[in-house]
Amino acid sequence: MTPDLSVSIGPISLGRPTMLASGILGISLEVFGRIYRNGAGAVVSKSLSKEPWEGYPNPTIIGVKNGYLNAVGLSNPGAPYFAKMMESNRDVPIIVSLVGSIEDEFEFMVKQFENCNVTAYELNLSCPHVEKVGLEVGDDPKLVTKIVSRVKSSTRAPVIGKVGLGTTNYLDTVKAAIDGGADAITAINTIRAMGIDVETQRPFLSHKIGGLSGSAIKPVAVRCVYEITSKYNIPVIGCGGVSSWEDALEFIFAGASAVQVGSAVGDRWIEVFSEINEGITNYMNKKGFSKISEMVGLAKRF
Amino acid sequence: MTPDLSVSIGPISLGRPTMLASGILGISLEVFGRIYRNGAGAVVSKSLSKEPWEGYPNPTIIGVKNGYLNAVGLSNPGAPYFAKMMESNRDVPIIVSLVGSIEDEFEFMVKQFENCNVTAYELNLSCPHVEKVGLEVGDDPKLVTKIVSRVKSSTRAPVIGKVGLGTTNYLDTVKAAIDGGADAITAINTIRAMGIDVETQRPFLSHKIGGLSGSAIKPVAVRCVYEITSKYNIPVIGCGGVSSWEDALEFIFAGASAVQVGSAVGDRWIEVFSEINEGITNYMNKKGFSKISEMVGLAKRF
Amino acid sequence: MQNVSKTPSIRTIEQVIDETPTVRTFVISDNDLANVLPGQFAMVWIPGVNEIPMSIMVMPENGKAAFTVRKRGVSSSALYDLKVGQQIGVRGPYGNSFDIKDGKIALVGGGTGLVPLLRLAKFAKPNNEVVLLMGSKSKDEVFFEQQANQILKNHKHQIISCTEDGTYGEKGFVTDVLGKLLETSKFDAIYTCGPEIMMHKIVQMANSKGIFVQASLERMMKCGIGICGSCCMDDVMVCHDGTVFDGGFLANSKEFGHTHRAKSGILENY
Amino acid sequence: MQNVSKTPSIRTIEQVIDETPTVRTFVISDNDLANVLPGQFAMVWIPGVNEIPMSIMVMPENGKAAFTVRKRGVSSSALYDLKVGQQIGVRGPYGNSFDIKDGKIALVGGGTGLVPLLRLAKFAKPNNEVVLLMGSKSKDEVFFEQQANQILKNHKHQIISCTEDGTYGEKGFVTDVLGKLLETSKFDAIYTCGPEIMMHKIVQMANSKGIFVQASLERMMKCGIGICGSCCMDDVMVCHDGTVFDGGFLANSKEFGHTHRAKSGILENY
Ligand SMILES: Cc1cc2nc3c(=O)[nH]c(=O)nc-3n(C[C@H](O)[C@H](O)[C@H](O)COP(=O)(O)OP(=O)(O)OC[C@H]3O[C@@H](n4cnc5c(N)ncnc54)[C@H](O)[C@@H]3O)c2cc1C
Ligand SMILES: Cc1cc2nc3c(=O)[nH]c(=O)nc-3n(C[C@H](O)[C@H](O)[C@H](O)COP(=O)(O)OP(=O)(O)OC[C@H]3O[C@@H](n4cnc5c(N)ncnc54)[C@H](O)[C@@H]3O)c2cc1C
Ligand SMILES: Cc1cc2nc3c(=O)[nH]c(=O)nc-3n(C[C@H](O)[C@H](O)[C@H](O)COP(=O)(O)O)c2cc1C
Ligand SMILES: Cc1cc2nc3c(=O)[nH]c(=O)nc-3n(C[C@H](O)[C@H](O)[C@H](O)COP(=O)(O)O)c2cc1C
Ligand code: FES
Ligand code: FES
Repeated sequence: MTPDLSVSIGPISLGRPTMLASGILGISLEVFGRIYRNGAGAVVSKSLSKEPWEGYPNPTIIGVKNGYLNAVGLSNPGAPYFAKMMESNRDVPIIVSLVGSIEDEFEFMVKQFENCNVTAYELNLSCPHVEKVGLEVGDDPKLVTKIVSRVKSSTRAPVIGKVGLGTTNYLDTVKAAIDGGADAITAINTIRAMGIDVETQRPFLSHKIGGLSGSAIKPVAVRCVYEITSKYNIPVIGCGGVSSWEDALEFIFAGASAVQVGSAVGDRWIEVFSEINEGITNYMNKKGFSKISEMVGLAKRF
Repeated sequence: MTPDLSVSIGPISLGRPTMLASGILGISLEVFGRIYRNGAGAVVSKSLSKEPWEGYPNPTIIGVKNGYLNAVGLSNPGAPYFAKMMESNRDVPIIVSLVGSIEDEFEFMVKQFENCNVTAYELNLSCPHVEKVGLEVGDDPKLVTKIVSRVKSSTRAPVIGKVGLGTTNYLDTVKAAIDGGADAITAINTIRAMGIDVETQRPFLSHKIGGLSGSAIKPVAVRCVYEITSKYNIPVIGCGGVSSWEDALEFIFAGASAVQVGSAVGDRWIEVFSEINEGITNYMNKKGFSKISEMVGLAKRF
Repeated sequence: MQNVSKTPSIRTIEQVIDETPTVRTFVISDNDLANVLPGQFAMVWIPGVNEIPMSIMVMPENGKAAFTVRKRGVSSSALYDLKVGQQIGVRGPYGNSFDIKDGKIALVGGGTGLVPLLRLAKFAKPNNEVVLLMGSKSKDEVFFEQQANQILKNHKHQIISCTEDGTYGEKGFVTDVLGKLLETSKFDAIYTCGPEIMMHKIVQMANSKGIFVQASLERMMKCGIGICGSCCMDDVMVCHDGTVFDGGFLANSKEFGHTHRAKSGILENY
Repeated sequence: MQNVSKTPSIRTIEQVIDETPTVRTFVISDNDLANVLPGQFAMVWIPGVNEIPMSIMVMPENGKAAFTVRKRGVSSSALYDLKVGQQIGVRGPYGNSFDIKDGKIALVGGGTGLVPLLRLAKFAKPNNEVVLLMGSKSKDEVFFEQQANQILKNHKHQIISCTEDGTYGEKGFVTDVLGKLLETSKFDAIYTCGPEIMMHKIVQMANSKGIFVQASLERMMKCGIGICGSCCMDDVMVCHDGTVFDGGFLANSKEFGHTHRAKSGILENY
């Protein structure tokens, strides 16, 4: 019997345990379709704001030894534009990522998607390189609760809070999101970081400080998934440095119900999704697991 | 003219800008001498506690893709034992690292070193894998101020606070250390992290959660040095992923007055110190710098 | 295997060549970029200004690479204004490359679009007969003629300059001149790089005659390596799946020749 | 170049061999560990228990490696009690190796200290005449005699078992037997691994006669790769600078034969 790769993340049901992470290639329906057909269980859009944003000048993304640094500045076409585009979506499970600074903005954005089939909303509470939104929101647990509960009351779609390492205890942010009614948590976003070119003595990124992603942050992300799921009873989507089926399983054993893949797309291209699915299938066959859920949190036995 | 590699970190003067980081090989005077003669400007001892500690069972240190995970559990022979050994030290600049949970413990430990030549004390406010000391201390700014000021009033030696990413804003910990009278800051310690073996589904480390070090954390550490020196007027020692002269300079351009080298000793061995010194010397020759201090914080021009 | 760098490396500008009153070539030393395939590009960092995608110009000397820039907006002007001894950052090479067919081939370019075409000429097979069509507005905008002759000196070749005002070479658009050529000669393949409207016409012409055709496209690029999505067109990333696409794919594209994305990702008309 | 792994890889125990009532050999498949140099070791993870340093036993089959364990404290007993099919983690190989001289060489070992010596025998040069001295308490603690004969079958060799109680082979300590041998024969080099007091004596004997000597040492190990300092002895890390040291170095050591460090790092007397 071939193992069943479908997963439930609270109220969210997906056919496969891997998703495209927010901000990665996430701009057109055609691309979403291609990634879905290549094995992703869902795709998360770029984080959308109320108005379109141009983002920062280049360099916005550069490679470092073990990953990438980026300060894209949340460039995005705006929620209204994106929602319009999404109306013609037929079959791709799309998780809409939203970013903003007060609950009214989020409500406004959610309303744009009334005619769309939204698999879930992911609220970006953790972008490390844009002021007033992102981490500054995540670092304010009261605001997080307000935003999540406003979004919850504006839509029937499930709501995911995406957290990262900010200046408060991220576990308090998780708690605040749970208090607001969040259905799941994505952990983690990029970690605030910087690189300086030695020859010119100049920060690489135009924004100077950006976010570190890729395999460098994997052990930190695995720890966060383990901590959240040990402390709270909420499904978690693992994100940060997943680039192989072993990485995906490491997150699942730590307690993740599913994983997101970001930077690895830049190293392994879109095939990374089917490669991960295949590796997980082989592992399940070898070990005699029939469903992903049987593996979630297995590291906690020890 | 050969460039001058000596540095001043507030009241601390060292002949060279590289130090051995705490917890790395730091156990015997003979080893300290060897590392000093191989080019380190100073060596930092393992973090010492009031009583000897055995630490955690193995595995306590394992390699990951871009660095190491460790949860040694601060095994150390205790401050009294170490102080006795240190009395015979003649020429090696030794920075004594201390760890504890209340100010009385620190005072007790400092008193042990009355007959020793202590270059400085480094207070470990940031060990991510031992409860009640380390990060739990660093996360309590009031306690940090108390500890630092007690140590300051117990000795004439300079006092360094070592910070890391905990559950509060590490910049508040820095502020608290400054308020207590700290002469310098070391940033950063390892970052709380974990690795799980996929075959057995078991956390690698016996303590499960440990600290991530090595090149993986370098961009995060560089960011912290940049942020601290941008916000506060205190000398900073950069630590985290330094393994080449380029890495050392990256920290210096970010604002570090000197750097510490830890994990790279495991990859490049003790020669890493002379390699870094040589690379910095060549760079200074090429670019026409005569002193390290001319390069500190140059990335801030941009 | 190619060395592909994802972190900018600093290079010093060793030579600046004025090609036309608005086009300059900047020469650097870079062993990896010197030998890229035709169609590949680099991300060029002008410190303090921007980082923009640039095709890599072929140089006669070993180990040398160059960028040929037309002064347009802020970033290209900043690059254009750099002097010998100043520094830029480069990372790459990125993207796919032209698929060089046997026989008689046409290279049709306008302006800096000639850069990848000259590298294609350099990679031409011994059996290729090469016709290079170079379009520009007027005489003083013509450049690379001499380099093209030099590169193609061992091939049967023809270089046709077309100026819109007729001050040099043939008068008219390259597309018109190509149209006439196609009536009289048989081509095995056509390769094009330049303004998208031009490329769109050329692809249509080739497709309608059943001639193999490839075009190298430009889109807004941030990462250059298939992460950020800013260069997306239909379901492809121009930086990673391209920049070179076949006529068949382009004929089905909803966006090619019509729309491209602004920095925010919003589709804009050409 | 050797593949050196710093992360544990899981291996399944394929075979368990009882060597004596307190010593067992555990066979695994591992291409990298199968071919390590004599003196090198691995860190062996007994999941849920501990991770301890272990010399790597040579196996006749290609691609097989083994650990030969004496049941002592908690961790060695946990390893000793494992069954075929159970899993351990391994990382390595770490450390330096013996420097094999030409001519007549003596290998002097006690207990599991024989493990690196048998690998040394396997690496013996064609011109080596090998005398292997194997020490144990009594007859039922003797093991590896057959393996040693097999490994040395193409060399001029002699295997001498010594038991403290005289129930097998020569009666007495290996050191005494070696002493007698040194009076009658000339050796070009002596290699030893076993209890430190034994090695200390052997090094003294060799040094006093001017014979090249090397010993493979044990110390408390955590990282195994020269990071944590727990294995330090004088100014060296036994895991990284050793485990094999020359007689000259050891003669000057303040710690060799006298003290070793506990888990906390405190020096303890042997
Ligand atoms: C693969 C590729 C190869 C190229 N090769 C060359 C070349 O060899 N020579 C040359 O002169 N130009 C080349 N270009 C175009 C170049 O990258 C710039 O787009 C152009 O120089 C305009 O820059 P600007 O300073 O005038 O732009 P701005 O004034 O900043 O903006 C004007 C317009 O330029 C375009 N642009 C700006 N930044 C980017 C960017 N990061 N990526 C793509 N488009 C951008 C946008 O359409 C923008 O609206 C290439 C582009 C691509 C995608
Ligand atoms: C390089 C090297 C190679 C070795 N090869 C072998 C071998 O082939 N066969 C074999 O049986 N034994 C070998 N040992 C010894 C082995 O690692 C253990 O020390 C021994 O098995 C005792 O384990 P235990 O469970 O009895 O220890 P415990 O009961 O836990 O402690 C008893 C004592 O064992 C020693 N010990 C415990 N843990 C370690 C550790 N991590 N590193 C070093 N010493 C430790 C300490 O002295 C400790 O006080 C080797 C040791 C080293 C350093
Ligand atoms: C170029 C880039 C853009 C990103 N944009 C967003 C974004 O818009 N919203 C968001 O929540 N996360 C964003 N992220 C973070 C990723 O979704 C992900 O959390 C992070 O990269 C860690 O995963 P990875 O290591 O697999 O890349 C971005 C990451 C990168 C590299
Ligand atoms: C095995 C190990 C033990 C450590 N022990 C200590 C310690 O006792 N006290 C301390 O302040 N930091 C300790 N650290 C942290 C290092 O001093 C350093 O801050 C960290 O490893 C980052 O630097 P690196 O990337 O150069 O290793 C330890 C690190 C490692 C890897
Ligand atoms: S430029 Fe980022 S995906 Fe193409
Ligand atoms: S065991 Fe860690 S340094 Fe040797």
